[in-house]
Amino acid sequence: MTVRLLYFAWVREKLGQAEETVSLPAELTTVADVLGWQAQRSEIHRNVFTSAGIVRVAVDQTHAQPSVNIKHAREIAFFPPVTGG
Amino acid sequence: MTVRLLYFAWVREKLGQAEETVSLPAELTTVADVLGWQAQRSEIHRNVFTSAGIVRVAVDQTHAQPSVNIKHAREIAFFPPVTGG
Amino acid sequence: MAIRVQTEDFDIGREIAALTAGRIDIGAVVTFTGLVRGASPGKSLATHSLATMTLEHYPGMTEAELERVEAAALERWPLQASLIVHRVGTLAPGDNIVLVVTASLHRQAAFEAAEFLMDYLKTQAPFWKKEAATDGTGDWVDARASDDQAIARWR
Amino acid sequence: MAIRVQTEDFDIGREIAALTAGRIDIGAVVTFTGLVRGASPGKSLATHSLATMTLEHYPGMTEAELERVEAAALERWPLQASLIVHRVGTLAPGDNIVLVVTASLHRQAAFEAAEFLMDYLKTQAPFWKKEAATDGTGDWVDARASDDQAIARWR
Repeated sequence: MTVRLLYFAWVREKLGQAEETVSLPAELTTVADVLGWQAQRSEIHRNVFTSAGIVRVAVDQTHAQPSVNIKHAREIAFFPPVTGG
Repeated sequence: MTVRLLYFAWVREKLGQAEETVSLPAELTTVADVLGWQAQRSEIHRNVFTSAGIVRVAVDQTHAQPSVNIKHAREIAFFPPVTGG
Repeated sequence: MAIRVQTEDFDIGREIAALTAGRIDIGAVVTFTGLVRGASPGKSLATHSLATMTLEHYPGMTEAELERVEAAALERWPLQASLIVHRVGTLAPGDNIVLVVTASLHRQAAFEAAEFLMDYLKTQAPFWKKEAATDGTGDWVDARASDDQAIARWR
Repeated sequence: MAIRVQTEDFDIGREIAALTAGRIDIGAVVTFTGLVRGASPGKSLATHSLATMTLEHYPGMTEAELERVEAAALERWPLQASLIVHRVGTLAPGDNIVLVVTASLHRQAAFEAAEFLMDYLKTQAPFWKKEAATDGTGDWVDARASDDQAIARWR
């Protein structure tokens, strides 16, 4: 499955990239699975994605809890808690 | 005791006057006393001032309950519940 | 902190700019504007169109009361600035009646103080509204029980 | 009902005028404006002066989220009009960040809807603030627990 991954704020800065297009392993089915997959990609990824639950996820531009299915996602975004307003 | 009496909104319209200067009888000591005195001045006054508790009073530009002393008042105002804002 | 009673209209953008100009200690500004509606509460425009609304007040007491209201707000919330402007005279539907502005570090204080100022103003400040309908009828507006309920929550 | 994300400043008076022009069915307009403060929350200006604040957002999701927030407010309150404007890019102390405007028949709905929109915006809309201090330091602003508490009251 090919999907666009987006990164914002300090997640973007620490990873050194704003977006990438990847083929996710077929066995990943939920947001929690994708977070686990991210955490094992590199030392930097481990630091960013195991900041115990701090990184938030949006699937196709909608806030997504860990249990949300990502099988048909076209765009998955990773970011810290929002601080606008 | 000489005091200035002011009337606003429908109290003013029904009495047909905006203000008057009067000598209040010496035995009047509270706002309640003055309301009672007003009510017996004429048939129109009775109608206005016995509208059971609807007419509000300010003594020297401060909202005043019936028990407030008026012995040293210079200005007593009579008006309906306020409707600004 | 300022209060004004005037016949002229007010410019909300200009009032906010005057309160915040050159300041970097304000994080939140809340404004409330009250306007003349084209029909009385609970009446439809079709059957009871408003022609004008005339606001009478008690000069002297009005200013004293608004200053008391503003002082009471300052005792409860850390406001950087506040403003109350109330119009008097004859107004038409769509016209501005009242403006309240509050400025604080954070939004909760600014929101609460603005609501408090309006609730107090509605029940304490000596203003009275008289409506004239397009059919020639007209009368003084009655005080609303909901305003007395609103003020009770701050006690 | 409108939402906008922009780098330019906004003119509060003009925005209100655009919402209310020609209408006689609006009795109450509430605005909230958020501004950049000269110091971080909890830090004094003397020791930690802010040079700039940069706002990043998630184009596409921001608009979608603000539209969801506005629709949620409309479900709860009878609003005649509403507007959300949020700036992005690099701002200086004293600059406007966000504007929320709500218009209704009565003040309670306008006040509550404005507070609701701000509480949702603070916790749901994908914006992130990065501060740069005058001493060269700087970091991303942390989310505030008080914002999560504020949003909880609407559930």
